[in-house]
Amino acid sequence: MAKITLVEAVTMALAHELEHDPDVVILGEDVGINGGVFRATAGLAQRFGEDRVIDTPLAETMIAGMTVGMATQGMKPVAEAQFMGFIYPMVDHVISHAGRFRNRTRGRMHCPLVIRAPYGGGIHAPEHHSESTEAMFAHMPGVRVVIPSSPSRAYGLLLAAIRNPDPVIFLEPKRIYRLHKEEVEDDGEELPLDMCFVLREGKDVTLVTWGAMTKETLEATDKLAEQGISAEVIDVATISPLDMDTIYESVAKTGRCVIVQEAPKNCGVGAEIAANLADSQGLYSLQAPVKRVAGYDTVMPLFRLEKKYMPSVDRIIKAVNETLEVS
Amino acid sequence: MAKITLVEAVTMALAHELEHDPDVVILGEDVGINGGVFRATAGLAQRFGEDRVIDTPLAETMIAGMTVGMATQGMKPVAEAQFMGFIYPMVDHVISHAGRFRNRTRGRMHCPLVIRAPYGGGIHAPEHHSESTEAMFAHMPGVRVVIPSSPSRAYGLLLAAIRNPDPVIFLEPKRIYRLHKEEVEDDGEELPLDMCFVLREGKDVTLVTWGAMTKETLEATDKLAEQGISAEVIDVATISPLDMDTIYESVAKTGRCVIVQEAPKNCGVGAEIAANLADSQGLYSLQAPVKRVAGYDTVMPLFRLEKKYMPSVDRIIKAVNETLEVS
Amino acid sequence: MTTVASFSIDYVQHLSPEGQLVGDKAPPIATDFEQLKKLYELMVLTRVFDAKAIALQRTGKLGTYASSLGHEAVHVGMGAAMKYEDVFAPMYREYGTQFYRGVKMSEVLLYWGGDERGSNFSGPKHDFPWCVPIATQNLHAAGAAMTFKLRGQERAAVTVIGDGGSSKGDFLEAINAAGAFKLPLVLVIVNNQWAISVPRKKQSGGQTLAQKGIAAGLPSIQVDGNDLIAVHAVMDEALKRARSGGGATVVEAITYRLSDHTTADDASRYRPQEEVENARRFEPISRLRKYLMSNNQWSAQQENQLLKDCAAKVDAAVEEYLSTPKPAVTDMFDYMFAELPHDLAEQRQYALEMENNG
Amino acid sequence: MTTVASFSIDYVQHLSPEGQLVGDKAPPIATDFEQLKKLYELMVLTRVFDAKAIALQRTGKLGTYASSLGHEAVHVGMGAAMKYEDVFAPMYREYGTQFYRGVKMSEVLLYWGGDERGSNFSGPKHDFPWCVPIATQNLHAAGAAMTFKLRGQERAAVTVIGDGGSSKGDFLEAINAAGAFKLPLVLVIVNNQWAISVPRKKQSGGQTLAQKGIAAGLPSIQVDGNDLIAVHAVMDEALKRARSGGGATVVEAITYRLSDHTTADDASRYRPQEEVENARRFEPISRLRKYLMSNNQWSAQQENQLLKDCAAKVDAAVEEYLSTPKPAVTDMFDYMFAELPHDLAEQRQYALEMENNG
Ligand SMILES: Cc1ncc(C[n+]2csc(CCOP(=O)(O)OP(=O)(O)O)c2C)c(N)n1
Ligand SMILES: Cc1ncc(C[n+]2csc(CCOP(=O)(O)OP(=O)(O)O)c2C)c(N)n1
Ligand SMILES: [Mg+2]
Ligand SMILES: [Mg+2]
Repeated sequence: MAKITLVEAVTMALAHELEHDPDVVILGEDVGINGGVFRATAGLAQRFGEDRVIDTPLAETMIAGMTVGMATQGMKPVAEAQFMGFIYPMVDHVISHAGRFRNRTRGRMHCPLVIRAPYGGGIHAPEHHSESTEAMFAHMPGVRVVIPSSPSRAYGLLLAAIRNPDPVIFLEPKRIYRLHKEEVEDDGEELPLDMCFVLREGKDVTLVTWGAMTKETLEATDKLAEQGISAEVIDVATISPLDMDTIYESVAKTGRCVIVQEAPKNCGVGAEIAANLADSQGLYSLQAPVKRVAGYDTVMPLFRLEKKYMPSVDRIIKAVNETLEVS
Repeated sequence: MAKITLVEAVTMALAHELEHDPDVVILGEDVGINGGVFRATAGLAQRFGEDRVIDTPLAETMIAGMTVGMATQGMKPVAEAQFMGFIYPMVDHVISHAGRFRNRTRGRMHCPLVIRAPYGGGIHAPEHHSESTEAMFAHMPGVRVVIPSSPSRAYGLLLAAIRNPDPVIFLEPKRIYRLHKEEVEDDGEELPLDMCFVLREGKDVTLVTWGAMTKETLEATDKLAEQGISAEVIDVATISPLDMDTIYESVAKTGRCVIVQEAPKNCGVGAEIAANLADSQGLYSLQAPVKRVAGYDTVMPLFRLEKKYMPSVDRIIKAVNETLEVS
Repeated sequence: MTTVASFSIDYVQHLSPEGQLVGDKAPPIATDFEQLKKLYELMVLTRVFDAKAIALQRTGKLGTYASSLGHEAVHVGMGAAMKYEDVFAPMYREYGTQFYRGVKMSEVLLYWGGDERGSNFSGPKHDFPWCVPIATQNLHAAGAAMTFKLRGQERAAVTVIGDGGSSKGDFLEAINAAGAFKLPLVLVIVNNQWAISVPRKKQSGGQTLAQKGIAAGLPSIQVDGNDLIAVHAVMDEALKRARSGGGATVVEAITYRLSDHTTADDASRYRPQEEVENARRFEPISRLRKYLMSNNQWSAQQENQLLKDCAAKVDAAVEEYLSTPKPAVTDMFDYMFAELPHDLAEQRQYALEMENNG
Repeated sequence: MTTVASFSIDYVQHLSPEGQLVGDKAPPIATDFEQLKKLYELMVLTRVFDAKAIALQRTGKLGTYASSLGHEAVHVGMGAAMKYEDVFAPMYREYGTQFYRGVKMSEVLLYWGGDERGSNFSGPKHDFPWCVPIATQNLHAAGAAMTFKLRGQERAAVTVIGDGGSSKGDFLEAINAAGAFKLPLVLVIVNNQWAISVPRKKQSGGQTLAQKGIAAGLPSIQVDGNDLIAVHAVMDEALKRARSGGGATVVEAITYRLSDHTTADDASRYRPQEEVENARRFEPISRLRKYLMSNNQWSAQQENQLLKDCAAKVDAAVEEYLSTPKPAVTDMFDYMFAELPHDLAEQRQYALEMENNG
């Protein structure tokens, strides 16, 4: 069993489903012979043919709309938005249709589709190539939002996303596409779409995060451990619907919570988590304010400043220390 | 001074700016001779000419993109999305451009534009005519989101929105377009874009809301008063940037907070408010969990069920009672 | 300077406004009187239904309703040219097509009566429901057509757009996709001259709307949309081409919206009554009736009987609509996902409690 | 069946790939050798700059960079036909146009070097900066053109789109707006045959991309995009028409992307080297040089001197770029709004603290 990267795990999951389900097709810009600008679909057109892995005209609304149309007719299309910054022309079809067909027709039609997009910053890319707007999609009824943060989770969650009979926005943290390798077996085993993953157990503070920020969060955890602070790390992974139970349980134990998100703070997913903690099931556990370490409410800067924008290990540790100062 | 409705106040503000600023133009579908499907631009094309009040082809992306283009060239365009449900094709231009031109060009260009849209449910309208997705826009850096809830606030806030040198999404709660009349003087006085309005003073609980839900919230307040419960009511009005100070101050006094929003709960604006209350400036004031009374995380149903969907006076009172049970 | 490509747009009419066959090559349907009478009856039923729906709205028994008055030929003609296994992706007023395909009148009423069950209709299960966000349906149809193509099925998708909607990117991208992928798709622009209050000339600087298809290299044609025979003929040809691998067609059907945009609209605000009166002279039903009568295929007596039958059918449909039991509050939740997520399950429980105690 | 509208697409070329004037009606610029030499020099400078930028990227001194190799005639030709007061709304590789309009090479480098200050450039303050979300710039240009029209100014907007981008709704809606509002706008499709890895034929089923303009009733024309004289002539005519109230034009300039898409791309994965080699035979710079030389307007010696001058200018620009002081962390906040809102003020303060202690 070879060790593979997160992006290779994506490719492996896509290949697995193309192999086992004739209704699965991939479509998007440059997904064919070129194998995607991040190589996520590398080799798939060659292996499965250009009728299964389809290069489309450059038109994201069209991709989204056709994907919805195909899904309602029984296909399981997996569309790619080349970068999350180019997903916005798809928003209308996601919120107005993908999330509504089942409800609107009282179950007559439904939308088993996936829209994949590399997301997040930190790779020195041009403007619009560093977006993290998962909250926008989490706010949409009828739509699941999933973000893997390791090769094995990418594989298992993407399988589940493709097989799920409802629409899934699958966001791939491109900054860690090739960060780590992991042994992942191509066994077709999916992971649940409604469960957080506890990456580290701890007792002093709960760190909640997802996507590429798991990297800084885990690094911060290591540093905190050196200071004798034991942090529990939760990878939310399934952003919507949100598994608050795992978070409640952890905070019941630690009494403290720091949420780490790359997206701008205002109305981000971190707000939903903190808001739940402020309600009945969380509040009585809290021994300290809930801190959010987030991107600033500014435009993600071009890359000379992007590091300054993104939550750093230092910023995480600072927030943890603030919650620990409270006794 | 005549008493006017909220929608008439919108018209009055538009007319005022058309009259006083030659750079102001209105554009959208049916805004011309027809005066808008809600009559918000009634009489303006007739009075100011079809070069100032422009009927466009039916293409929301085009409206948004041209509005951005006009704004960068020195105009002050006020675009209308006919309903908020049709604003999604505008999302790309709002997030990718309107909110970025000033920053992207280091101040060389900027976007003094307004996009108005009637929003919210409860008027027995067809599908997609009842959206409340203000959170989506509140999450966008560089963009202001403003929601009036009375004729005078509609007048003063819209004036401020049009004059503001940065982009403003101005959402009009159509359910209360004609609910109340108020004396509003056409004096050109604007209201601040970064301040909540305290609609009622109270001491037992803080009710935070905006838009049409001010109606149910105030009704609930009256009923609570009959039970001897004194609720403070805050109309957020400027959703982004959010004036938390007024809310902190109120909760410091009452110790309890219930947030009432029509939008789906998950990742709504209410989450941001509650999340702030869970952080340092709010947590120590809280004597009870922060409750959110919100739309369900479902598609807004067609109108036979829409009343069941929307936060009701009963639901608000129930939540208030829950926070009061905690001692 | 060399000319590298040339194009033209043709206009098809077979039946003059006076109900006379014009031109030289009448299509087979022009003499298939049994079929023509069937379609005529459906056009009339559609119109009777339409009047009733407006009346229901006026008396508070229906929500906002979009009338199909004046569009009966293009709607029924499209339906008649389609096969059951084809897919229809409408906008919101193509009742004539839908009735032909098996959607019940009571279902149309349920939909405009604010009940999702109307869209779980008796027409083909693969047909799309009404679509409110303008032009989005065109891309869904392109996706359906793509599905047929990938599966090697001999099926086509038909989708409709208005003169207004033909300005929108979704429609324009659908045309482009149809050409680029050679999709089995027919895109019908129902040009009824108005998009709510915005007249056709403000939508486009082109002489025709059909020429939008030229952009994508598609056969593109204009047809008299008040002429059932012409609509059927043009659709039949386009559909046969689509099903047999010949790719997509853009059809512009010229008609006129004789009603307000919807019951929420008041067209007298923005268009002169004379224009409407003039347009009425070209309307599709009397035209076809004249043709049938002049061929001794229809009589005043048959007409009377038909109107009575239609009224009875419509009344029965209204009765069925009005007696439909109320939807349950839990319906809001139960069709959101195949499996109800835990957070929604909680909200569902809460809604039930509020319902029972509230 | 009657024909109601006819259209055709013409192709303009004045300079053959061998550098010979072809056709009968050469435009004035064909004999304005002073201007031609100036434009030739700018084309060469652009190419020298381009090679240097790629080298900077390869050595880690620049971020991802989009090459303009092979596009010099269409870019410089557009620039030369424009007036200062016209507005330019580019995509991301039209350096030739921008240099003509006063943007500095160091500013281009700053932009691709990840610094917003590059977009606060020395070109016309009303020109749009680089635009990444494909085709959105076309609507901004339409808005600019609308502004000129409403203000009664004799100005035009020029905007660029690729063969790939010409499939996108924004572009198609911009064309439609241009026709519907009769905007002073020139929409230039730079068809370089590839959209990253997707070839032209997958984008559209149309024989030409120019015919997209027919959809909107616009004059639409194809031009040899490697022929500076033809590009200039076609743009000049379109711009004059636009400025004088004659409305918009769609121009398809046929060229070839001789480079990878950007420095992040490896075109050898998806296109045969022979195709590139073949396209090189049609490239614009040697063509114009041959023309100038055969008219005794240019010599090998001048060429040597020019290359030296260009290298020096580019080196100076690189020097200026590399010595630009770092941006401040507060820059992130200070240009978000005219007035910094309180929440951002707090975040700015925090960022400063992190900067100083971190
Ligand atoms: C995207 C979108 N924008 C706006 C609307 C509101 N609206 C409903 S119908 C309509 C006019 C449509 O005109 P046309 O396309 O000509 O079709 P018709 O109603 O005339 O059949 C408008 C603007 C909508 N439903 N969707
Ligand atoms: C809306 C959007 N989608 C995708 C991309 C990613 N992307 C950047 S350039 C490009 C191809 C553009 O091709 P074309 O329009 O032919 O222009 P060219 O680069 O060939 O000049 C793509 C897909 C983008 N920038 N914007
Ligand atoms: Mg119409
Ligand atoms: Mg290209």
